[in-house]
Amino acid sequence: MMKKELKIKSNKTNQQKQKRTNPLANVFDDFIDFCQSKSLFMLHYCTGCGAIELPPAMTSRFDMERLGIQPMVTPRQADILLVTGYVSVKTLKRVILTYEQMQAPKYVIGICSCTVNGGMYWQSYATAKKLNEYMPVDVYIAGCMPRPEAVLEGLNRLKNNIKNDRKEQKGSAWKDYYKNYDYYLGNQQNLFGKEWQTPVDVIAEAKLYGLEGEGTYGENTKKLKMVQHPLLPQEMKL
Amino acid sequence: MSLESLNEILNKINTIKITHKHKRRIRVDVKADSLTTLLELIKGQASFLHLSAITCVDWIEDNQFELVYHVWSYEENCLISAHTRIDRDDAKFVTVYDLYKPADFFERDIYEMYGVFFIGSPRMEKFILTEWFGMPPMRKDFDSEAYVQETFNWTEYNPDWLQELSDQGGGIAIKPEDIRLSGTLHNKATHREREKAKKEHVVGKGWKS
Amino acid sequence: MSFVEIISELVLMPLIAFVVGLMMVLMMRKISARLQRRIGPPFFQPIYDIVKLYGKDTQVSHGLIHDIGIVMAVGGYIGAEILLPVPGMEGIADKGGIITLSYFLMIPSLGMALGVGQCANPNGSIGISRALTAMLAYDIPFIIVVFGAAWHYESTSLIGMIEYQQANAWGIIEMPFLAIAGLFALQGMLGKQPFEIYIAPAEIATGPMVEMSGKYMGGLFVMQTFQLYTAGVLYASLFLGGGESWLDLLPKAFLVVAIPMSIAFLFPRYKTEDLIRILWKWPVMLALIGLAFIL
Amino acid sequence: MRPENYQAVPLGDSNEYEIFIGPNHPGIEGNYALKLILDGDTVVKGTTDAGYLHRGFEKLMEGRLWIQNLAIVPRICVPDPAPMEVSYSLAVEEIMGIDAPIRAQWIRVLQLELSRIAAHLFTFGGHAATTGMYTPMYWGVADRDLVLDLFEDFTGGRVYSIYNIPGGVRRELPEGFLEKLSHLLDYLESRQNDYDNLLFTNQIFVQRAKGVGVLSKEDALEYGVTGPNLRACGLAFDVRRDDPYLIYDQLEFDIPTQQKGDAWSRILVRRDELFQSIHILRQVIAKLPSIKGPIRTAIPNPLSWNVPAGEAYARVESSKGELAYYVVSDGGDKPYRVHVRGPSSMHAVQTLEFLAKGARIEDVAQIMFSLDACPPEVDR
Amino acid sequence: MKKIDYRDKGSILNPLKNLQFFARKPITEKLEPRPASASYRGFHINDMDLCIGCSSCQKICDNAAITMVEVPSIKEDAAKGIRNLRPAIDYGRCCWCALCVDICPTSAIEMTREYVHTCDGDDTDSYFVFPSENGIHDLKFAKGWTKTEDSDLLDRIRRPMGEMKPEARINNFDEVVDGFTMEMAVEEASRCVDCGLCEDACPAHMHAPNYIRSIYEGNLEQAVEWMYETNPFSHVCGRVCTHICEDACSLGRVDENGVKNSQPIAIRWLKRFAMDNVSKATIKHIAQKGKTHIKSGKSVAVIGAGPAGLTAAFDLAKKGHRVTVYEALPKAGGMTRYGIPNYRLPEDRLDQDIEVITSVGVKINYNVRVGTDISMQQIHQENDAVILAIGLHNGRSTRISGSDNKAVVKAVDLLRMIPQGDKFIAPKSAVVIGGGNVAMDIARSMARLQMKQHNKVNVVVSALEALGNSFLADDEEVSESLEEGITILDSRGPKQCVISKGRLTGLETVNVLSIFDNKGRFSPKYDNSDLQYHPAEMVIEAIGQSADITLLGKDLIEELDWDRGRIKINDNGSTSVEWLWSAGDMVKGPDVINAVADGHRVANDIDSYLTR
Repeated sequence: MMKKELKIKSNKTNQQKQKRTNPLANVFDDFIDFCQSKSLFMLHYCTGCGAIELPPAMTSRFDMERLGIQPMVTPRQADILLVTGYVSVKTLKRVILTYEQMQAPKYVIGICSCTVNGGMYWQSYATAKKLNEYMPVDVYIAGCMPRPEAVLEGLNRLKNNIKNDRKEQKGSAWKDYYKNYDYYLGNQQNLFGKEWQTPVDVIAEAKLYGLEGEGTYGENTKKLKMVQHPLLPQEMKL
Repeated sequence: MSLESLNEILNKINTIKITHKHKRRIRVDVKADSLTTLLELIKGQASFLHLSAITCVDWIEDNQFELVYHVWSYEENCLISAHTRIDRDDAKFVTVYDLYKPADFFERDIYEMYGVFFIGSPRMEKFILTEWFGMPPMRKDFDSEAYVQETFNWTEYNPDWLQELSDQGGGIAIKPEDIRLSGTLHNKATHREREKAKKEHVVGKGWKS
Repeated sequence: MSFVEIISELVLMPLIAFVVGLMMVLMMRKISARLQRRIGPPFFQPIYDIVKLYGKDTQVSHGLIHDIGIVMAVGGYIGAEILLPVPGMEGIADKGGIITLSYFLMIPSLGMALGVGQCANPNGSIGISRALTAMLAYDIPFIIVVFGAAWHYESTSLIGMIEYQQANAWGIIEMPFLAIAGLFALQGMLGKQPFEIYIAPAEIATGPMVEMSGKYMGGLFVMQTFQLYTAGVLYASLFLGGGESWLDLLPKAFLVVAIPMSIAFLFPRYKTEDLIRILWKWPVMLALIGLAFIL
Repeated sequence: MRPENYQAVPLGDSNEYEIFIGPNHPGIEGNYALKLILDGDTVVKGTTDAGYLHRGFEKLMEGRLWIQNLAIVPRICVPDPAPMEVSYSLAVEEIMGIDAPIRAQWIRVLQLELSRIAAHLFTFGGHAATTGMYTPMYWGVADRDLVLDLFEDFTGGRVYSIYNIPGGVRRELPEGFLEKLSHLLDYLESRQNDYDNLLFTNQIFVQRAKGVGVLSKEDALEYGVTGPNLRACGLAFDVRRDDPYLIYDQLEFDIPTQQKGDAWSRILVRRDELFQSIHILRQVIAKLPSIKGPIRTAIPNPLSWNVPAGEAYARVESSKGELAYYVVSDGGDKPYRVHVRGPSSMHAVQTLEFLAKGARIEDVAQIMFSLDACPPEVDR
Repeated sequence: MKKIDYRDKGSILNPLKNLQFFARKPITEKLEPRPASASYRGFHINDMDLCIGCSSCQKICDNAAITMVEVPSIKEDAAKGIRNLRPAIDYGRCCWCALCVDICPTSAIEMTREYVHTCDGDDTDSYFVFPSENGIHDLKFAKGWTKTEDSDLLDRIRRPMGEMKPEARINNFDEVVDGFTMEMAVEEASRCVDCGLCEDACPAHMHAPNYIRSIYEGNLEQAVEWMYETNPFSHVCGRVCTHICEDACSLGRVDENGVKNSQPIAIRWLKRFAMDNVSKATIKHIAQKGKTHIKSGKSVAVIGAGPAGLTAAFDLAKKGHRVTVYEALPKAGGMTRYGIPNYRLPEDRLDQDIEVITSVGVKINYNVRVGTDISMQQIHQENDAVILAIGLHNGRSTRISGSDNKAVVKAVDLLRMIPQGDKFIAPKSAVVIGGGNVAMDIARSMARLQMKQHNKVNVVVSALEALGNSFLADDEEVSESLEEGITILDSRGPKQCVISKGRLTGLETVNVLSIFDNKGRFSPKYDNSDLQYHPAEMVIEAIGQSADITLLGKDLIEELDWDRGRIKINDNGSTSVEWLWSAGDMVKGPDVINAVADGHRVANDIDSYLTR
């Protein structure tokens, strides 16, 4: 694989959400934010050991549904991507695919030590060390692995962040992925090779939703253009 | 079957070395070319039906791979570990898949992790390390920690308390990687070592970064 | 009835159905929670879910047919709602009758089939083929039950049936076999265990819903509320004498929906062929016996 | 370079099509993948795709001190970590030629059996969920959590105990622990009726589990199947009895077996085993207070602890089957080689592929869960 | 347990029995995090006062999660073994295995029952924690996993050192301790946590962790090699060193809450073991390592062949300078030979050290007394630099009445006489004034001679200090003295020597009230009412020594700067006179290892002066 290069992320801070002029629209936006914070569908990708503490958090003893959070099985429907522990390089590719397939607003929660600085497996050749190099992370939960209560606390923090999104500009890290796509793509390319591409055209999405930033384009996305070829829709055979 | 008759069967192989470690563990050392015969013998005549595992050990100093076949008999309640050594440069061996089906998994694993090719094994292809293109990682000459240092970045923390300490003239003195990656437990905390490191820092060798 | 009244009823009836349906979704989730020894979601959870899904910032469509499919799925039920008489509101029930309603109830499945087909996800395709198979399975007893009821009440209009029951006795007393067969069909129609074959996360990763997201998923959630409402009210109208007032109808409808829900969380699902065998065997047999009694 | 499961591969003119189960799929235990080629509903060929959980454990262990490896070994199988610790410790003890004190051995048995109960409760739920019944999962995981509470009490960690150390265990049991354990066992026994009603005598579940993933005794032996899966095929083999370690030869317990080798047999064997574990724990509760003495034999200061050159193959019966650690020491302060023989490495690859072939798509997940495959044991 | 048969078809109604759960209460816990169990492994706390910065936690951490951070506000104290390093924990690596807790020699680092920490994605800094007494969020959670006697990973108890029985040793000067066997030495060495506090504490900064590690690995030659990097007097130091290192050893910490009994590593005995078990030839070979073959052409004179002088000579000779040592006495070694009795340091071991030193090219001129046989000026003219390392060979007097009697002698003078043969006739009874190691040495030597010559021990030691922590002599010295039949009277000050008819008959002592005044100066207060009389034929004063500076000559004495009776030197050992350096006991007080350290220091300075 490639030698590591230090990528620099441009304008890291999120831009303030545009206040709309229509007061009713503001109320409406707030209402949607409120509902978003109250209803979260969770995709728990069992990337590592931390997954073992999620069943308790979801089931009777700690009952996550009290917080309006329930598991979903496909990325399309999920709001939260729970990355539960170490991410091997092979898994990381799938995690990125999954993340890109999710519908914004989407949130990433990094559970366990491993997602922060390599954790237990800091010297392993097979695991990625920092999740936030490859995708923006909203909330981290410490522990190896965190107890279900800690997971619930983390989810609560995320809920508060979403609720106060407009005020404190937290909970919209997903925009960072569009705005700094070049940075994230560069890190991914470093690890997976220069020919790396994903089925989701992130740049087109950024354009469509008006989320382009200075860091959307750059040298890494240029490389992408060279390898990317349009995807044909699949024919369905009955 | 008594121990004697088992010994008798084992002794049919020339140049065999038998060590009884305890009641249920027998270590057997054979030459590489007679290993398959041995396994055939103990499977056929002594009901050692269960291949518990195949282990590869990389004896890099001897320039050899050691293959260990752990075979268990449900009737004798006894485990034979058959050790054999093959050349490390020409790492090839015959499969035992036709005797033991689980060998498929173990041989594939060893092929990936050590690069030992098993002639005749049905699936000599990548399995676990499909996205790995370096040398077989379990070989002793592959240095995982060096690879990690070269490939990945660490999180650079800069919490408030650390800034405060740095302002006072303190700060990070010994990084854990310094100790771990030097390969020994050599002490970095002594005054002497720290003075040395500080001097290097002054010279600009990046003590803190 | 004035035109304005009709229009307002046409708007109001789906609206009420939606609100009641939300309550039924909540009830379903609370029932599951109780059986699973936990607390369950907060009161407004169903509405949060739907608003959230519609409020997603990015939406992925898989083409025009995909959009139309979802519109059909929801539209089919909205159509059904206005054919379903409720206390104080008849909508166009007297113009449609139960035969039309039965057809309307098939539209959502077909709509979903259209929409999912466009997604080109094999899981979705398997799911939808299962869903259509299931529809085939539960429709036989359902049609026999509807036919029997219509025969018994000598009317194809739901209004007529309700009036008949309020005048005489409830359908469940007069034709118990058909009512039981109807419950079976109801379980199948709601797609609840043991007849939940087309969602099946562990097998085909939620089947038809696999590519649905954002507002499309929201559409399906809305559809579910209508589905529960329709099932409850339809069954109540057929066998439990409908309702003179909402206070009369709603408990019945909730009770009807609660039965399959309580059962659902205690059973695994059948395999597809078992499902067809079971649904074509017991409910059909019961329905035919019931039919024999009333004929 | 594109990831593999990105676009379905067209398969010519046949009616076969490819479907991916995993790596993120509710029908897969953990992070593991199956590629299925289907003809209609029937699996023509199933190929496993492992490595999503690969961390290079064995490599990592070669780079850590003997004692540091204690923290890493339980992570090889997350749902049932205790046998890993014990097995590693046993292997190191064998090389060093020492034995843990008797009291420590009893405590280890206690830990192992508790872990087995927790793992089986977890499996019941998972198995039931593949057939669309989620309530057992909610119950099972909640009841498992009560076992974890006990783990927390005496080992200080809920899931990863890191409680064993070559030469014994790290801590004495806290006061009143055995009473707590006794209460828990009472509770679990009282729940038996509920579980039976819900799951084990549930007609539809029985119907779905019977005849699924049939593994004959011969096939089982050929594919190296062990543990409950082997016992479900009619061979009463249990490492605890036939290759006894710790003080298992002083305990009295049955080895439940079934004959048919299908998913139903396997879950029945697990159910019976759970109650056997309760039976063993009752014996431990009765015996442990009378066994006094140390809980650790001294090992050298862990920072300069060189284990003499040698090798050992330590086998332990985990909830999944035969677990073995092959440890080689060259006399240094780190292991020269550690090989982990996880039971699931046999179950989750060849056996699963063998059973998936010809199975129906709706049974694939059930087959995997009924084998109780644990992917990290494959990937390591 | 109810058996379920394979053929059991089950019932469709059985599951419905579970509808009873509508009537049962949910088992869901409250939303607030539950309190964790009493031994839970949660976030760390670290007691800053107990922590000594030994960094054992960092070494045992399998995840490289612990960074040692320098805290300037904490005062370093090498002699007490306290560093200003404290662990900071990276929760992006930690796995809460509590190995750091179990290895901590002082039980400073512990775990709490706190387990919830979440942070926003851009706040990963909060994962790098500097644990204090209050925990990660300052919430003061109860302690969770702490060290117990079971979980302690350290081997706290020293391997016992065999020694001769008092009866066997009392009538001869054979060495008292047996020394380690290989097995014991390896076991003792295995206890080391390699913290290096000893290395910091040692004045010569001997690489103790390294040679202990080498001994543990069985590589004694390697160990000796490590020793000779810093100390050419390893035989001597292996026996009579004041082992400041052992006082600093992180394993020696005792704490009433945590570890009750803990003994430092026997670093001195390990050194002795390694030296004794490596052949002389090998040692010589090792000592040659690092010697340059280029002659510098400069020459250095060393006055006094004691540890300081010879160490400096050894270093300078290895650096290619020509070194001449002038020794007034017939043998080299200085105080180590003429001040330390044979039962502690056999002469042959000392000879061996000196042989090694001379083998690198140090020339020693014996029986040359500077000032009488050769003048200071002459030495100065012949050499580029001069080192003055004459030690402290003049005993101090108590100056109490009667102390001018000829039966009142100084300990140093006696000690010098004893090894020079049996000419010395021991008095039947003796009183020693003083409580230091020299007092013990002379008392025990005297006891041996008495036993040999009179078959009866009658020695009384009268010390100012009370027995216990403040007592000057080592504990083992005291206990061994007592075993040998010596009477130690503590807290007694000398009043007067009782002289009758010009003959000494005994000593009167009084009780001591206090030794130091409130400013910490030496100013003993006595209770004259509590008077005791000890009959004795001889009174030995062992209250301190001073240097004999007459050899310097008047001019030089005036030219030099002085500091409270000692030559004033700077940090590098150089005096105010450019060509003169001074080292060893005469400037630093009596201590072998300090002298060695001084020797190195001076040699370094001279080398840089000469090669400037």
